[in-house]
Amino acid sequence: MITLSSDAIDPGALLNGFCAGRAATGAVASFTGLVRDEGGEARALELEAYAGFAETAISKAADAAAARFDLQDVLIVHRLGRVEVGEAVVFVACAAAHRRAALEACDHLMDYLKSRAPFWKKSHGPGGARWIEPTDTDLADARRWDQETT
Amino acid sequence: MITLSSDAIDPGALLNGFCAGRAATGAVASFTGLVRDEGGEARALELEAYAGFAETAISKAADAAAARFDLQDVLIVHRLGRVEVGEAVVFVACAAAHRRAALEACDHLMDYLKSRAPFWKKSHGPGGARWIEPTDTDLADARRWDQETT
Amino acid sequence: MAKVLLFGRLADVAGWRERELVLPPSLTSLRDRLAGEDPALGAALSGPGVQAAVDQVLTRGDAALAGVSEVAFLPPMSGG
Amino acid sequence: MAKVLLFGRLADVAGWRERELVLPPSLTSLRDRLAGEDPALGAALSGPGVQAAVDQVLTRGDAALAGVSEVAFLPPMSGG
Repeated sequence: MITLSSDAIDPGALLNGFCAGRAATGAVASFTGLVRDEGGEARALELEAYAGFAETAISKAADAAAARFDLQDVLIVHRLGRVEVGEAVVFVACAAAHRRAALEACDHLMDYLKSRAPFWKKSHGPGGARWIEPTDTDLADARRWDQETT
Repeated sequence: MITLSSDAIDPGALLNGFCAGRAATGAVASFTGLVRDEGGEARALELEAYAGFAETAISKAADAAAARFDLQDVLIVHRLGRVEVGEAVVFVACAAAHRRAALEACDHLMDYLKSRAPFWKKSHGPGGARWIEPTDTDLADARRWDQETT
Repeated sequence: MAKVLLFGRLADVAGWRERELVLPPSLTSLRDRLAGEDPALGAALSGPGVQAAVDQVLTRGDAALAGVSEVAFLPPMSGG
Repeated sequence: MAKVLLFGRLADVAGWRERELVLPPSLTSLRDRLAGEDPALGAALSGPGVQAAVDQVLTRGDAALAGVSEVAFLPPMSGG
Protein backbone atom coordinates (compact mmCIF):
# COMPACT_ATOMS: atom_id res chain seq x y z
CA MET A 1 0.00 0.00 0.00
CA ILE A 2 1.20 3.51 -0.86
CA THR A 3 0.30 6.51 1.29
CA LEU A 4 1.43 10.12 0.74
CA SER A 5 0.24 12.39 3.51
CA SER A 6 1.05 15.47 5.52
CA ASP A 7 0.11 13.58 8.71
CA ALA A 8 2.93 12.52 11.05
CA ILE A 9 4.33 9.02 10.41
CA ASP A 10 4.27 6.55 13.33
CA PRO A 11 6.85 3.92 12.25
CA GLY A 12 6.07 1.55 15.13
CA ALA A 13 2.34 1.51 14.50
CA LEU A 14 2.99 0.96 10.79
CA LEU A 15 5.44 -1.88 11.49
CA ASN A 16 3.10 -3.66 13.87
CA GLY A 17 0.17 -3.29 11.50
CA PHE A 18 2.33 -4.65 8.69
CA CYS A 19 3.53 -7.67 10.75
CA ALA A 20 0.06 -8.63 12.01
CA GLY A 21 -1.53 -11.87 10.88
CA ARG A 22 1.32 -13.19 8.73
CA ALA A 23 1.55 -16.96 9.05
CA ALA A 24 3.57 -17.37 5.83
CA THR A 25 6.00 -14.47 6.35
CA GLY A 26 9.40 -15.10 7.88
CA ALA A 27 10.99 -11.74 7.24
CA VAL A 28 9.89 -8.13 7.56
CA ALA A 29 12.50 -5.50 6.76
CA SER A 30 11.76 -1.84 7.32
CA PHE A 31 13.45 1.45 6.65
CA THR A 32 12.62 4.68 8.46
CA GLY A 33 14.10 7.91 7.15
CA LEU A 34 14.41 10.62 9.78
CA VAL A 35 15.07 14.34 9.32
CA ARG A 36 18.62 15.11 10.48
CA ASP A 37 19.69 18.41 12.02
CA GLU A 38 22.88 18.38 9.90
CA GLY A 39 24.88 19.64 12.87
CA GLY A 40 22.52 22.59 13.41
CA GLU A 41 22.29 23.49 9.70
CA ALA A 42 18.75 22.14 9.30
CA ARG A 43 15.54 22.67 11.24
CA ALA A 44 13.04 21.00 8.95
CA LEU A 45 12.45 19.54 5.50
CA GLU A 46 9.61 20.61 3.26
CA LEU A 47 8.38 17.89 0.91
CA GLU A 48 6.44 18.43 -2.28
CA ALA A 49 5.06 15.69 -4.55
CA TYR A 50 3.44 15.61 -7.97
CA ALA A 51 0.06 14.49 -6.66
CA GLY A 52 -1.58 11.72 -8.69
CA PHE A 53 1.55 11.03 -10.73
CA ALA A 54 3.56 10.20 -7.59
CA GLU A 55 1.09 7.58 -6.33
CA THR A 56 0.98 5.94 -9.77
CA ALA A 57 4.75 5.94 -10.21
CA ILE A 58 5.45 4.62 -6.71
CA SER A 59 2.81 1.91 -7.08
CA LYS A 60 4.49 0.75 -10.27
CA ALA A 61 7.87 0.71 -8.56
CA ALA A 62 6.43 -1.24 -5.62
CA ASP A 63 4.79 -3.79 -7.95
CA ALA A 64 8.06 -4.21 -9.86
CA ALA A 65 9.97 -4.70 -6.60
CA ALA A 66 7.40 -7.23 -5.38
CA ALA A 67 7.88 -9.27 -8.56
CA ARG A 68 11.65 -8.91 -8.63
CA PHE A 69 12.23 -9.83 -4.96
CA ASP A 70 9.30 -12.24 -4.60
CA LEU A 71 7.71 -10.12 -1.88
CA GLN A 72 4.52 -11.00 -0.08
CA ASP A 73 3.70 -7.38 0.70
CA VAL A 74 5.06 -3.84 0.47
CA LEU A 75 4.14 -0.71 2.42
CA ILE A 76 5.41 2.77 1.52
CA VAL A 77 4.39 5.84 3.52
CA HIS A 78 5.87 9.19 2.53
CA ARG A 79 5.39 12.45 4.31
CA LEU A 80 4.45 15.69 2.53
CA GLY A 81 4.76 19.30 3.71
CA ARG A 82 6.96 20.43 6.57
CA VAL A 83 8.72 17.72 8.61
CA GLU A 84 10.73 18.69 11.69
CA VAL A 85 14.13 17.32 12.78
CA GLY A 86 13.77 13.86 14.35
CA GLU A 87 10.46 13.13 12.60
CA ALA A 88 10.07 10.39 10.02
CA VAL A 89 9.89 11.52 6.40
CA VAL A 90 9.53 8.03 4.89
CA PHE A 91 8.71 4.50 6.04
CA VAL A 92 9.15 1.43 3.84
CA ALA A 93 8.39 -2.15 4.88
CA CYS A 94 8.78 -5.34 2.83
CA ALA A 95 7.56 -8.83 3.75
CA ALA A 96 9.04 -11.98 2.26
CA ALA A 97 9.52 -15.63 3.06
CA HIS A 98 13.25 -15.04 3.55
CA ARG A 99 15.36 -12.21 4.93
CA ARG A 100 17.69 -11.31 2.06
CA ALA A 101 14.80 -10.57 -0.30
CA ALA A 102 13.06 -8.34 2.25
CA LEU A 103 16.21 -6.35 3.02
CA GLU A 104 17.26 -5.95 -0.61
CA ALA A 105 13.79 -4.81 -1.60
CA CYS A 106 13.89 -2.06 1.07
CA ASP A 107 17.28 -0.99 -0.20
CA HIS A 108 16.03 -0.94 -3.79
CA LEU A 109 12.84 1.00 -2.99
CA MET A 110 14.73 3.60 -0.94
CA ASP A 111 17.17 4.10 -3.82
CA TYR A 112 14.15 4.60 -6.08
CA LEU A 113 12.48 7.08 -3.72
CA LYS A 114 15.70 9.07 -3.25
CA SER A 115 16.25 9.95 -6.89
CA ARG A 116 13.47 8.71 -9.17
CA ALA A 117 10.13 9.31 -7.45
CA PRO A 118 8.46 12.69 -8.11
CA PHE A 119 9.29 14.38 -4.82
CA TRP A 120 11.17 17.59 -4.22
CA LYS A 121 12.52 18.69 -0.91
CA LYS A 122 13.67 21.93 0.59
CA SER A 123 15.84 22.14 3.68
CA HIS A 124 14.99 24.97 6.08
CA GLY A 125 17.79 26.08 8.39
CA PRO A 126 19.04 29.13 10.24
CA GLY A 127 20.66 30.38 7.02
CA GLY A 128 17.47 30.14 4.93
CA ALA A 129 16.03 27.50 2.64
CA ARG A 130 17.62 25.48 -0.17
CA TRP A 131 16.42 22.76 -2.53
CA ILE A 132 18.09 19.39 -2.09
CA GLU A 133 18.90 17.46 -5.23
CA PRO A 134 19.91 13.80 -5.37
CA THR A 135 23.61 13.33 -4.68
CA ASP A 136 25.96 11.52 -7.07
CA THR A 137 25.80 8.62 -4.61
CA ASP A 138 21.99 8.60 -4.78
CA LEU A 139 22.11 8.50 -8.58
CA ALA A 140 24.74 5.74 -8.60
CA ASP A 141 22.76 3.76 -5.99
CA ALA A 142 19.66 3.82 -8.17
CA ARG A 143 21.65 2.76 -11.26
CA ARG A 144 22.93 -0.36 -9.48
CA TRP A 145 19.52 -1.97 -9.89
CA ASP A 146 19.32 -1.08 -13.60
CA GLN A 147 22.59 -2.89 -14.26
CA GLU A 148 21.47 -5.99 -12.42
CA THR A 149 18.44 -6.47 -14.65
CA THR A 150 20.32 -6.37 -17.94
CA MET B 1 21.56 -2.90 23.44
CA ILE B 2 21.17 -6.67 23.52
CA THR B 3 18.15 -8.35 25.12
CA LEU B 4 17.44 -12.09 25.26
CA SER B 5 14.10 -12.82 26.85
CA SER B 6 11.16 -15.17 26.87
CA ASP B 7 8.80 -12.16 26.86
CA ALA B 8 6.90 -11.41 23.65
CA ILE B 9 8.64 -8.98 21.28
CA ASP B 10 6.73 -5.83 20.25
CA PRO B 11 8.57 -4.71 17.09
CA GLY B 12 6.66 -1.44 16.79
CA ALA B 13 7.33 -0.35 20.36
CA LEU B 14 11.01 -1.26 19.92
CA LEU B 15 11.24 0.67 16.64
CA ASN B 16 9.63 3.79 18.05
CA GLY B 17 11.80 3.68 21.15
CA PHE B 18 14.86 3.26 18.94
CA CYS B 19 13.91 6.18 16.65
CA ALA B 20 13.10 8.60 19.49
CA GLY B 21 15.26 11.66 20.07
CA ARG B 22 17.68 11.20 17.17
CA ALA B 23 18.64 14.57 15.71
CA ALA B 24 21.76 13.23 13.97
CA THR B 25 20.28 10.00 12.57
CA GLY B 26 19.00 9.92 9.01
CA ALA B 27 18.43 6.19 8.65
CA VAL B 28 16.97 3.46 10.82
CA ALA B 29 16.79 -0.01 9.29
CA SER B 30 15.04 -2.82 11.09
CA PHE B 31 14.57 -6.52 10.61
CA THR B 32 11.80 -8.52 12.25
CA GLY B 33 11.93 -12.32 12.02
CA LEU B 34 8.52 -13.96 12.34
CA VAL B 35 7.71 -17.63 12.95
CA ARG B 36 6.30 -19.13 9.73
CA ASP B 37 3.72 -21.90 9.64
CA GLU B 38 5.68 -23.61 6.82
CA GLY B 39 2.43 -24.45 5.05
CA GLY B 40 0.99 -26.11 8.16
CA GLU B 41 4.19 -28.01 9.02
CA ALA B 42 5.08 -25.76 11.97
CA ARG B 43 3.11 -24.55 14.97
CA ALA B 44 5.87 -22.97 17.02
CA LEU B 45 9.61 -22.57 17.43
CA GLU B 46 11.43 -23.29 20.66
CA LEU B 47 14.57 -21.24 21.18
CA GLU B 48 17.43 -22.09 23.48
CA ALA B 49 20.50 -19.93 24.13
CA TYR B 50 23.78 -20.43 25.94
CA ALA B 51 22.97 -17.88 28.66
CA GLY B 52 25.82 -15.54 29.49
CA PHE B 53 27.95 -16.63 26.54
CA ALA B 54 25.22 -15.56 24.09
CA GLU B 55 24.95 -12.01 25.45
CA THR B 56 28.75 -11.60 25.35
CA ALA B 57 29.09 -13.04 21.85
CA ILE B 58 26.22 -10.96 20.43
CA SER B 59 27.52 -7.78 22.08
CA LYS B 60 30.90 -8.34 20.44
CA ALA B 61 29.23 -8.89 17.06
CA ALA B 62 27.14 -5.74 17.53
CA ASP B 63 30.21 -3.67 18.47
CA ALA B 64 32.09 -5.00 15.45
CA ALA B 65 29.16 -4.16 13.18
CA ALA B 66 28.90 -0.67 14.68
CA ALA B 67 32.57 -0.03 13.88
CA ARG B 68 32.44 -1.62 10.44
CA PHE B 69 29.28 0.17 9.25
CA ASP B 70 29.79 3.40 11.22
CA LEU B 71 26.54 2.92 13.13
CA GLN B 72 25.22 5.35 15.69
CA ASP B 73 23.29 2.66 17.56
CA VAL B 74 22.30 -1.02 17.43
CA LEU B 75 19.43 -2.86 19.09
CA ILE B 76 19.10 -6.65 19.10
CA VAL B 77 16.21 -8.38 20.85
CA HIS B 78 16.01 -12.17 20.61
CA ARG B 79 13.23 -14.33 21.95
CA LEU B 80 13.85 -17.47 24.03
CA GLY B 81 11.54 -20.38 24.77
CA ARG B 82 8.41 -21.21 22.80
CA VAL B 83 7.36 -18.74 20.09
CA GLU B 84 4.10 -19.27 18.20
CA VAL B 85 3.48 -18.85 14.45
CA GLY B 86 3.16 -15.17 13.54
CA GLU B 87 5.10 -13.98 16.59
CA ALA B 88 8.46 -12.23 16.33
CA VAL B 89 11.50 -14.33 17.21
CA VAL B 90 14.08 -11.62 16.57
CA PHE B 91 14.19 -7.84 16.12
CA VAL B 92 17.29 -5.97 14.93
CA ALA B 93 17.53 -2.20 14.40
CA CYS B 94 20.50 -0.17 13.20
CA ALA B 95 20.83 3.63 13.16
CA ALA B 96 23.24 5.45 10.89
CA ALA B 97 23.70 8.78 9.19
CA HIS B 98 22.95 7.17 5.81
CA ARG B 99 20.68 4.41 4.61
CA ARG B 100 23.03 1.91 2.96
CA ALA B 101 25.09 1.46 6.15
CA ALA B 102 21.98 0.88 8.26
CA LEU B 103 20.51 -1.68 5.86
CA GLU B 104 23.78 -3.55 5.34
CA ALA B 105 24.41 -3.73 9.07
CA CYS B 106 20.97 -5.34 9.61
CA ASP B 107 21.75 -7.84 6.86
CA HIS B 108 25.14 -8.61 8.40
CA LEU B 109 23.80 -9.01 11.95
CA MET B 110 20.98 -11.28 10.81
CA ASP B 111 23.48 -13.46 8.94
CA TYR B 112 25.49 -13.64 12.16
CA LEU B 113 22.47 -14.52 14.30
CA LYS B 114 21.31 -17.20 11.85
CA SER B 115 24.44 -19.33 11.96
CA ARG B 116 27.06 -18.03 14.42
CA ALA B 117 25.28 -16.90 17.59
CA PRO B 118 24.80 -19.55 20.31
CA PHE B 119 21.11 -20.26 19.74
CA TRP B 120 19.45 -23.55 18.95
CA LYS B 121 15.93 -23.90 17.71
CA LYS B 122 13.42 -26.67 17.50
CA SER B 123 10.40 -26.59 15.24
CA HIS B 124 7.21 -28.06 16.71
CA GLY B 125 4.63 -29.25 14.20
CA PRO B 126 1.84 -31.76 13.80
CA GLY B 127 4.43 -34.44 12.99
CA GLY B 128 6.51 -33.84 16.13
CA ALA B 129 9.58 -31.76 16.86
CA ARG B 130 12.87 -31.39 15.01
CA TRP B 131 16.03 -29.34 15.49
CA ILE B 132 16.73 -26.77 12.79
CA GLU B 133 20.32 -26.33 11.73
CA PRO B 134 21.65 -23.48 9.60
CA THR B 135 21.10 -24.07 5.89
CA ASP B 136 23.90 -24.01 3.33
CA THR B 137 22.56 -20.60 2.33
CA ASP B 138 22.80 -19.37 5.93
CA LEU B 139 26.41 -20.53 6.15
CA ALA B 140 27.31 -18.97 2.79
CA ASP B 141 25.54 -15.73 3.77
CA ALA B 142 27.63 -15.44 6.93
CA ARG B 143 30.85 -16.16 4.99
CA ARG B 144 30.18 -13.24 2.61
CA TRP B 145 31.17 -10.81 5.36
CA ASP B 146 34.39 -12.71 6.16
CA GLN B 147 35.54 -12.41 2.56
CA GLU B 148 34.81 -8.70 2.42
CA THR B 149 37.14 -7.95 5.33
CA THR B 150 40.19 -9.69 3.82
CA MET C 1 -7.11 24.84 -22.06
CA ALA C 2 -4.57 22.65 -20.30
CA LYS C 3 -2.68 22.76 -17.01
CA VAL C 4 1.03 23.55 -16.91
CA LEU C 5 2.67 22.55 -13.62
CA LEU C 6 6.04 23.55 -12.16
CA PHE C 7 7.66 21.74 -9.23
CA GLY C 8 10.49 22.35 -6.79
CA ARG C 9 12.89 25.13 -7.64
CA LEU C 10 11.20 25.76 -11.02
CA ALA C 11 8.12 27.04 -9.17
CA ASP C 12 10.31 29.26 -6.97
CA VAL C 13 12.06 30.74 -10.03
CA ALA C 14 8.80 31.36 -11.91
CA GLY C 15 6.72 32.55 -8.97
CA TRP C 16 3.87 30.24 -9.99
CA ARG C 17 3.12 26.51 -9.65
CA GLU C 18 0.16 26.01 -11.96
CA ARG C 19 -1.30 27.87 -14.94
CA GLU C 20 -4.13 27.23 -17.36
CA LEU C 21 -2.90 27.72 -20.94
CA VAL C 22 -3.92 27.01 -24.49
CA LEU C 23 -1.03 24.71 -25.37
CA PRO C 24 1.12 25.27 -28.45
CA PRO C 25 1.52 22.24 -30.76
CA SER C 26 4.71 20.81 -29.20
CA LEU C 27 6.66 20.56 -25.97
CA THR C 28 9.54 22.47 -27.56
CA SER C 29 7.25 25.34 -28.54
CA LEU C 30 5.80 25.38 -25.00
CA ARG C 31 9.33 25.63 -23.53
CA ASP C 32 10.14 28.42 -25.99
CA ARG C 33 7.00 30.32 -25.08
CA LEU C 34 7.63 30.04 -21.32
CA ALA C 35 11.27 31.11 -21.85
CA GLY C 36 10.14 34.07 -23.96
CA GLU C 37 7.85 35.30 -21.18
CA ASP C 38 10.38 34.62 -18.39
CA PRO C 39 14.04 34.17 -19.34
CA ALA C 40 14.96 33.04 -15.79
CA LEU C 41 12.38 30.23 -16.02
CA GLY C 42 13.67 29.44 -19.51
CA ALA C 43 17.19 29.00 -18.15
CA ALA C 44 15.91 26.86 -15.27
CA LEU C 45 13.87 24.66 -17.64
CA SER C 46 16.96 23.92 -19.73
CA GLY C 47 19.08 23.18 -16.65
CA PRO C 48 20.57 19.75 -15.98
CA GLY C 49 18.18 16.96 -15.12
CA VAL C 50 14.92 18.83 -15.80
CA GLN C 51 12.33 16.43 -17.24
CA ALA C 52 8.84 16.90 -18.64
CA ALA C 53 5.77 14.77 -18.00
CA VAL C 54 3.00 14.93 -20.58
CA ASP C 55 -0.31 13.73 -19.16
CA GLN C 56 1.74 12.14 -16.37
CA VAL C 57 4.09 10.23 -18.66
CA LEU C 58 7.79 11.12 -18.54
CA THR C 59 8.81 12.31 -21.98
CA ARG C 60 12.26 12.52 -23.55
CA GLY C 61 12.91 15.12 -26.23
CA ASP C 62 10.00 16.74 -28.02
CA ALA C 63 6.35 15.63 -27.93
CA ALA C 64 3.15 16.68 -29.65
CA LEU C 65 0.70 18.36 -27.29
CA ALA C 66 -2.54 18.05 -29.29
CA GLY C 67 -5.28 16.79 -26.97
CA VAL C 68 -3.00 16.92 -23.94
CA SER C 69 -4.51 18.17 -20.66
CA GLU C 70 -1.47 18.41 -18.37
CA VAL C 71 2.21 19.22 -18.86
CA ALA C 72 4.56 19.21 -15.87
CA PHE C 73 8.20 20.30 -15.64
CA LEU C 74 10.19 18.35 -13.07
CA PRO C 75 13.60 19.29 -11.69
CA PRO C 76 15.79 16.44 -10.37
CA MET C 77 13.63 14.38 -8.03
CA SER C 78 14.60 13.59 -4.47
CA GLY C 79 12.38 12.02 -1.86
CA GLY C 80 12.97 10.05 1.32
CA MET D 1 34.11 -29.60 40.25
CA ALA D 2 33.12 -27.91 36.97
CA LYS D 3 29.99 -27.61 34.89
CA VAL D 4 29.55 -29.52 31.65
CA LEU D 5 26.77 -28.14 29.45
CA LEU D 6 25.02 -29.68 26.46
CA PHE D 7 22.84 -27.69 24.07
CA GLY D 8 20.30 -28.37 21.35
CA ARG D 9 20.11 -31.92 20.07
CA LEU D 10 23.11 -32.98 22.19
CA ALA D 11 20.99 -32.51 25.32
CA ASP D 12 18.14 -34.47 23.74
CA VAL D 13 20.49 -37.36 22.87
CA ALA D 14 22.10 -37.44 26.32
CA GLY D 15 18.98 -36.84 28.37
CA TRP D 16 20.74 -34.14 30.43
CA ARG D 17 21.68 -30.51 29.89
CA GLU D 18 24.07 -29.82 32.75
CA ARG D 19 26.28 -31.92 35.03
CA GLU D 20 28.82 -31.17 37.74
CA LEU D 21 31.99 -33.18 37.08
CA VAL D 22 35.59 -33.35 38.16
CA LEU D 23 37.15 -32.59 34.79
CA PRO D 24 39.81 -34.79 33.27
CA PRO D 25 43.00 -32.97 32.14
CA SER D 26 41.98 -32.28 28.53
CA LEU D 27 39.00 -31.69 26.30
CA THR D 28 39.82 -34.85 24.36
CA SER D 29 39.80 -36.92 27.51
CA LEU D 30 36.47 -35.35 28.53
CA ARG D 31 34.95 -36.25 25.15
CA ASP D 32 36.31 -39.80 25.51
CA ARG D 33 34.87 -40.16 28.99
CA LEU D 34 31.41 -38.89 27.93
CA ALA D 35 31.50 -41.23 24.91
CA GLY D 36 32.51 -44.16 27.10
CA GLU D 37 29.50 -43.59 29.37
CA ASP D 38 27.08 -42.94 26.51
CA PRO D 39 28.06 -44.06 23.00
CA ALA D 40 25.09 -42.23 21.44
CA LEU D 41 26.30 -38.97 22.99
CA GLY D 42 29.83 -39.82 21.88
CA ALA D 43 28.64 -40.16 18.29
CA ALA D 44 26.67 -36.91 18.52
CA LEU D 45 29.66 -35.04 19.97
CA SER D 46 31.83 -36.09 17.04
CA GLY D 47 29.14 -35.15 14.51
CA PRO D 48 29.64 -32.39 11.93
CA GLY D 49 29.83 -28.85 13.22
CA VAL D 50 29.89 -29.63 16.95
CA GLN D 51 32.10 -27.10 18.76
CA ALA D 52 33.30 -26.81 22.34
CA ALA D 53 33.45 -23.69 24.49
CA VAL D 54 35.88 -23.74 27.41
CA ASP D 55 35.00 -21.10 30.00
CA GLN D 56 32.87 -19.48 27.28
CA VAL D 57 35.64 -19.32 24.67
CA LEU D 58 35.16 -21.30 21.45
CA THR D 59 37.98 -23.81 21.21
CA ARG D 60 39.33 -25.65 18.20
CA GLY D 61 40.98 -29.05 18.69
CA ASP D 62 42.15 -30.08 22.12
CA ALA D 63 42.52 -27.86 25.20
CA ALA D 64 43.84 -28.26 28.73
CA LEU D 65 41.07 -28.17 31.34
CA ALA D 66 43.12 -27.43 34.49
CA GLY D 67 41.39 -24.65 36.45
CA VAL D 68 38.46 -24.56 34.02
CA SER D 69 35.00 -24.11 35.52
CA GLU D 70 32.70 -24.60 32.50
CA VAL D 71 32.83 -26.70 29.34
CA ALA D 72 29.98 -26.54 26.84
CA PHE D 73 29.35 -28.65 23.73
CA LEU D 74 27.55 -26.75 20.98
CA PRO D 75 25.88 -28.28 17.93
CA PRO D 76 25.57 -26.05 14.84
CA MET D 77 24.06 -22.76 15.98
CA SER D 78 20.96 -21.24 14.47
CA GLY D 79 19.07 -18.28 15.81
CA GLY D 80 16.73 -15.71 14.33
